This record gives sequence, C-alpha cells and structure tokens, in this order.
Amino acid sequence: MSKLSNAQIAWRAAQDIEDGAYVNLGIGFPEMVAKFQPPGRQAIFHTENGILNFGESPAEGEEDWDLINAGKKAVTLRPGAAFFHHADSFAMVRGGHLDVAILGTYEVAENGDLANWSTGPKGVPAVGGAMDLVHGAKRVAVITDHVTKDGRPKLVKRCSLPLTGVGCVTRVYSSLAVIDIEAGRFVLREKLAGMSIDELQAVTGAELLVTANVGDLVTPEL
Amino acid sequence: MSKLSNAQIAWRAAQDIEDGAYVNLGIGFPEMVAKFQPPGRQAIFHTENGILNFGESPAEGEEDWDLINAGKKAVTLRPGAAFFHHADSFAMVRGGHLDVAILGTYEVAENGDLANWSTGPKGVPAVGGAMDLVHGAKRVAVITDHVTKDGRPKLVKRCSLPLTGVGCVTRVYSSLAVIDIEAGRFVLREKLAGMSIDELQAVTGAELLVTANVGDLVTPEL
Amino acid sequence: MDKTVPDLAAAIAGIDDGMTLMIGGFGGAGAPIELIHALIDRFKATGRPGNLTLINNNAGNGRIGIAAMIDAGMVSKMVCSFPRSSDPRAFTEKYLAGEIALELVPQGTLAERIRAGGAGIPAFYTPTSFGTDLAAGKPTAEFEGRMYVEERWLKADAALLKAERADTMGNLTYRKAARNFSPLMAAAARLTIVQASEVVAPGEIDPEQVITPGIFVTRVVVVPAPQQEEALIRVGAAYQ
Amino acid sequence: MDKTVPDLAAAIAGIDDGMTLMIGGFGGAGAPIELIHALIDRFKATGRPGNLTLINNNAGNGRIGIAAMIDAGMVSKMVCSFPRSSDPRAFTEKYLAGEIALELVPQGTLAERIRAGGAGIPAFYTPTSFGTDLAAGKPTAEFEGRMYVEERWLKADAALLKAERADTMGNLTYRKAARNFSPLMAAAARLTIVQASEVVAPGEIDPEQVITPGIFVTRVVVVPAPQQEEALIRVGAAYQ
Repeated sequence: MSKLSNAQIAWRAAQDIEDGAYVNLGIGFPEMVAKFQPPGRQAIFHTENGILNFGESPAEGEEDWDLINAGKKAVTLRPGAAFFHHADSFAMVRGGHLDVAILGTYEVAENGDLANWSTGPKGVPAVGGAMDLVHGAKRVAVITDHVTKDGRPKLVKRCSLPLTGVGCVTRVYSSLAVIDIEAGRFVLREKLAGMSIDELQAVTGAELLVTANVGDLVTPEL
Repeated sequence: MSKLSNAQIAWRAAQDIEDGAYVNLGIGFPEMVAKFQPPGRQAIFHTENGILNFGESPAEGEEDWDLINAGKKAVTLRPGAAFFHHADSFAMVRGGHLDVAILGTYEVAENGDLANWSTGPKGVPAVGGAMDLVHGAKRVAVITDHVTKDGRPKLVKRCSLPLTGVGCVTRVYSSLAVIDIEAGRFVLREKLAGMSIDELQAVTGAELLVTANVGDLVTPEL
Repeated sequence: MDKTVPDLAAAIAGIDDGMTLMIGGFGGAGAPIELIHALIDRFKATGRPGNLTLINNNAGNGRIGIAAMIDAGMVSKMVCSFPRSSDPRAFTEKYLAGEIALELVPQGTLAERIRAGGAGIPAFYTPTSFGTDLAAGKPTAEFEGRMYVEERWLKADAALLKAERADTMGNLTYRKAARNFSPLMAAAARLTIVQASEVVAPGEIDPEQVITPGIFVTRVVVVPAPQQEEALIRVGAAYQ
Repeated sequence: MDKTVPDLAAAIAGIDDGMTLMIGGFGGAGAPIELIHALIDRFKATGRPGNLTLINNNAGNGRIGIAAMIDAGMVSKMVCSFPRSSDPRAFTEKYLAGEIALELVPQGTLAERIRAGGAGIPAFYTPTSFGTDLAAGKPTAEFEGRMYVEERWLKADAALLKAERADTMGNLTYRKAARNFSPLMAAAARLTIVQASEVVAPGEIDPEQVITPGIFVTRVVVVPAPQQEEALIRVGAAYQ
C-alpha cells in the first residue's frame, strides 16, 4: 500500500497554515512542517522556551546555545522576534493566542483525545509542554503515520495509552488521509487517490464518516 | 492635650524603616514618611502603577505625566529604578516582597483589622490598591491621629466601618503613641512623655496591654 | 504581515454596541486619548457604539477620554478600582443618578484578573479582599492555614492601548509608567487596538526589549504626537 | 544598598540540607553552572547540602550541572516537566533504582505554579492535564462549561539563576532565550542568588529594560565568562 512520506505529511499540514498565523510545532517530526510553508506565506513560530518568530537552524559551528527551541536545537531569529519568560510563553499557549499547534502522536481517538506523551509505566516519564499545547491553540492538529510500525491503527475509538489531553484534536494529517474530528467522529476530508474508502476504513480504528466531499490527498514528491 | 503633628508621626514611622527596605507608602499622608529617612539609610519606594525606586517630585513645570505614582503625582527616578506592568507590581505586593507598607486609616482594631477605604454606603466607593497592600508586606503599619476630629477613638475593639483587611496591621504610629498589635491585643510600646497611661487609655477604644518596656515617644520639632 | 491600519477610524472598526472594552492607562499615563476620541466621534455620527462596559483602573477625569465617553452616554458600566480623580464629575453624576453601573475591584485583583484572562486561567485565589464587603458572595478557601478569595478572569471584546513604539508585526514598547495595565489588556482582549507614537519595521525593536509581543496585537495605528490626558486636564480641555 | 558578594562560596551561603532549590535554565540556556558547581564543591568538602529537592524544567544532562549534583548524591527529588536530555543517565539511573523521587509537571503548569508562588496566588485553575494521569487526585472545577484542574503554587528556599547583566541593586537582564524560567524563580524563592556576567552601577540598566527588578534578588556574584552547559556537554565535560 503506498503512503505519504513524513515530508509529504508535513507538506500537506503546511498548506493549511495561513499567512501570518502564530504556530507551535511539536518537537521532532512536526518541526519539519516549517520547511514547507507555501510561497508568499509566512507563519510566526512560537517555542515554549520563550521566543516568537524564530527561524531556521544556524550553520554548524555558528550555534548560540542561548538561542534554542523547545527541542534544545539551536535556532536563529527573524526580524520582529521577541523574547519572553516561561509564564508569558504559556500564557500565549493556554490563553488561546496560537492559531495552530501541530503535534506528533501515538494515538488519536475519534472523540479528539490525544495520547502522545507516554507509552506506559516503564522508564522515565516526561511530558514537557505537550499537555499545555493541546489546550488553547485555535486548531490542534496531529501529523502521523496512519498505522503503527507493526500495522495497528493509530486512529482509534478510544485511546489505550495515557492521555495528553481530552477532546483537543481537531484535524489529523496521516500518511493516508486528512481527517477532521467533529462532534466525536472522524470525518474524512481527503484520502490517497489509489486507495478505496474500504481499504482506508480497514486500517482505521474507528468509523470514518464519509461525506460527499472527500477530496484526493495530493502532495508533491518529497 | 499635646500631640504629634502629622510630620512628627511620619518622622517616627520613618525611623523604623531599615536601610535598603522595599517600602510602599499609601496615597496622601503616608507619602510624607519618605521625607524623614534617617541619614545613611535609603529605602526603595514601590508604587502600584509600576515603578521601583522612584524619588521626589520634580520642580513645577518639569513634570513628566507618564512618570507618576499611585496618587497620580509626578515623580522622578533614582538610579537603579525599574518599570514593570501592573500584574508584576501586585505580584510584589501580594507575594510578600515588600518589607513595609505604611497606610492611613479611619479605624484600626486590636485584632489587626483595618478600615481605611470606605466611610459607608454614601457617595462613590473607591478602593484602589489598599486591599492588596494590606496583604503581603512583611510589616503593615498605619499612621494616624489617635482620635477622630470629633474626638472619638480611631484605635478600636472592632472596626465599625467596612474593612480593608482582616488581621493585617502589625504596628500603629499615632499622634500619641506607638502601639504593636500582637495576638489580638494593642501592646503599648511608646507614648508621649507628658501623658499618663490612663489618659492614653481614655482616648483608646480597646484595652492597652502595658508591658514593663514602655518608652517615651520622642520626635524633633517638625 | 502588517498590522498597521491607515487611520483611527480603521483602527476602531468593529467595536459595537454592548461590547466590553479594556482601556489602557493609569490616570493619564498610557491613556489612548486619540483612540477614545475616535470612538466618541463615531458614536456622535452614528449612535454606535453605546451600552459599553469599560475596564480601566479609574472612571475618567475631567471632560476628555473616558470621562467624555461617559458624558456622551456611551457607557453603561465601569469595572475599575478607583472611580475618583481630580475631576470625577462625569462618572459621579451618572453613578449617583443610577445611570451607570460600577463593579469595584481591588487594583491588584483587577490586574490579576486581566492577566488571568489573557493567560487562560479561569479562576485563582488571592488573599486580597478576604473578609471585606468586596468579597461578598465569592467562594473562599483555605490554603496552608490562610483564607483566600476565588476570583475569575476578565476578558474583553476589544482593548484600546497606547504604546510608545510598535513594529508592523505588533511588537510594542511603552513609555515609562505608561506601561501599567496595557501589556495585560493586550493579551485579554479578542481585538487589541494600539496607537503608537512611532511605527518601525520588524527588527528595529531589540527582541529582548519587546514588552508586548505582537501575538497579542491585532491592529496598530500611528499617532505621532499623542495627547497626554493629564496635560490636557491641567489646561481644562473638554472633548465634545 | 549593594547586593553583590565577593565570590561563589559567599553567594551560596545558607543553602542547607533538605532545602528546595529552583535552578534557572531550559536545557543549557540559562543554567547557572558556576553556582551549581560551587554547591557541589561545598557538598564534597562538608557533606552539605544534601537531600535537596530541585525544581528545573529538566533533570540534568551529561555529567555537569544538575546531573553532577545528582551523581554526587545531593538530590532526593526532582520537580520538572522533562527529565530527559541528550545524556540523561544521571537521573535515569537513580530514578530506575528508586533512589530519587520525581514530581512530573506539565511545562506550562510548572511555569505558572512558580509564577503563582512569587505572586502570592496559592492556587489557580488550568485546563492543562485535565482528564490525564497527571491530574490524578487534584481538585477539578467547571468554569463557563469547560473543566479545569486546580494547581498549587511552588515556592523555594533558594533560587540559583544566571543573568547577563546585573546592577548592584539586583536589577537583572538575561541573554536571549536564557531568560526562560529565571524571572519567575527570582520571585518565588526566599533567597534569590544570581550569577551575572557583568555587574554595573545602579542607573546603568535602562529602567524600561529591567527584566527582573532588584526586589526579587538577594545576592549577586559576578562570573565574567560563564560556562554554557550545552557547549560543555558537546565537549564531553564532567564535573567531579
């Protein structure tokens, strides 16, 4: 079964970010979304540790380790950046000032529940800003492979892993489809053209609501 | 009966302010305390509207009306001043960071209750920062005439006017005496030398606890 | 991204009847006189916006700014800590006549409620006002042996603010103690409207010296030589 | 008033067994390495302070700073949001062996709890963590149709912070994103100890550019060319 690469999923998510939007991208895979802003649009990126409007990583050897993002990677500033302390940073998050937060996930449920911080009681638990980010942003989206490495659905009826947030996710960009969460249901918006709805349903852990307007999920080769 | 002038009351209160203390002086009469800092000591004055380390009023005609205190009087800055917003300003107040707050009062009760914001339901009520200032400062003192203009005690058993704060006052500098509030009692510390304890008790609305160490309340002519 | 608008009328677009407005300033320091007067102009020309709830530390002074809004009959309620001033008659007359409502809030609680509104904190506990008439009817709770009052966030449909310098992305600095409530209000309003003495390109404000990050700002209008409320009052100005 | 002290040993005086310490920094940005290492030196020389509770976003990295405190056996509990790093073994080993306790707090809640500690707010409500394991046992309440978790303030006996510039009265500025938790911690600790790259006379920091006003600072020690934790880790440094 063909599926999108991570870069293609990130590209698709980037197409929905409006010019001038304030955006927080989760650590890791979601950071890739920044690379695919459509021409003519410029989002303003927020990082939990107190920067608005940071830019790309500096060249190796040019890092300033007092200028990092939430993933502790060195970044640069764009014109019009601002520094602030952690309480102000999370006032932005919790207070509903971000337009979009894009996160990775272990599981996302049809009721909007998200599980992306813990795979269970083993090891050292760590949550960071994930539980804050899922509250407040006007749109909370996840980007994810549609299934786990061993083929189990990541889009499920109810999460089995410890929750990050309750009823918080509004859109899922997966390797196979774009799915909105509305009124406790997965609503299919786009799917890969080569895949039938039945095939997609077979790898999805909860029922897909299919409306008349399912589009093709088309991305460039990346 | 001789009594201290307002300036003498303010002078006496000023003697208890340590060098380097962070101090908020209420609007009006308490502002006078700043004039009487003992030589070699310098307090840092806080004003609710967002300045630490402001100084005296500028000469007339030199006012900058963006540089005012809580009473909307023009002030100046001392070296080492800082500006901050109102939430940070009241974090200093409520968070216990001020060493001393000195306020005026209508009534103060032996249990430490303070009434200094409202004389009753008539007219337009206004509270400002008074209810905040009585909480948080390490010492909350009042400066006051010992009795009202018509001779009634201002130091009372229980306040009759609307409260500013409950059990918040720790010391009273009056026109006749210095009195601490400890364990719900007025404890006499100093009194004017020409006045007997009975005379003082007669103009005080609650019992004075008199210990062995009552000093003379001595101030310069002012 | 460019948040600047060409004039005051464009800056105040969308402010309508019945809204709650936060207005920056403490006394005259930080009062956005030009934005306020533009709103009065619109009210006089069109009859809107009226029935406004205003949130400010005070309730107007003299016959300009908030006092002129009250005089014009635009304001149905004030939320403030100190509805007195050197010349409080606009508010006082309407209040004593029962024509304007008052929610009196201790100054630090007012600041913290606005801060909470911007920070997504629906309620918090404060020692301020415990045991007083201003805590009447509010929930209380004991923490570590001391009693506290539960207070709710304050939010607004719009905020009118005065900044010193803005960049076109809405990053702001303020002049001296004119800062006061404005950074809090910027975050607590749905529509944050700023008049700035100077508007510069992004990058011309040091990122470490930004007081209000642009994320909190909706529109910026340049007002190059703004009036100072206290200075106007001292010369007896009236806006009619 | 002069809050400067002559050396690191004087700066950390009074920190003793069983205390709760807030330590500034997010990853390596803002980590007060010299203050931390001075504390380790004292522990190695005198056996004190031990049994410490540390509050930081992370739980140490590599073999320096907080990780070196953990390795030395000074730390009995971490309060943090993300006890992982590029090289988390100091914490991980002790945690998995049951030799160190962990209170895991969402990052924004951690920041707000510290802010509340400094601001005299004993408790507040946040949507963060509602319905999750991290809210287990905490009171919840509904406001305007949405559920929230009650969280308590965090305070500390002492805070160890790294500033860029200080004046002798304790007014501080920070370097870039090294600011992070430090302004909050400065207000939430009884004893706020700051290492600054430069100490200047009062008046040499513009009052509008002060990030932490001196009222929140107890002691300042100059550390002219401070080490940067991340840079140390990248060269494999260990403090023993």
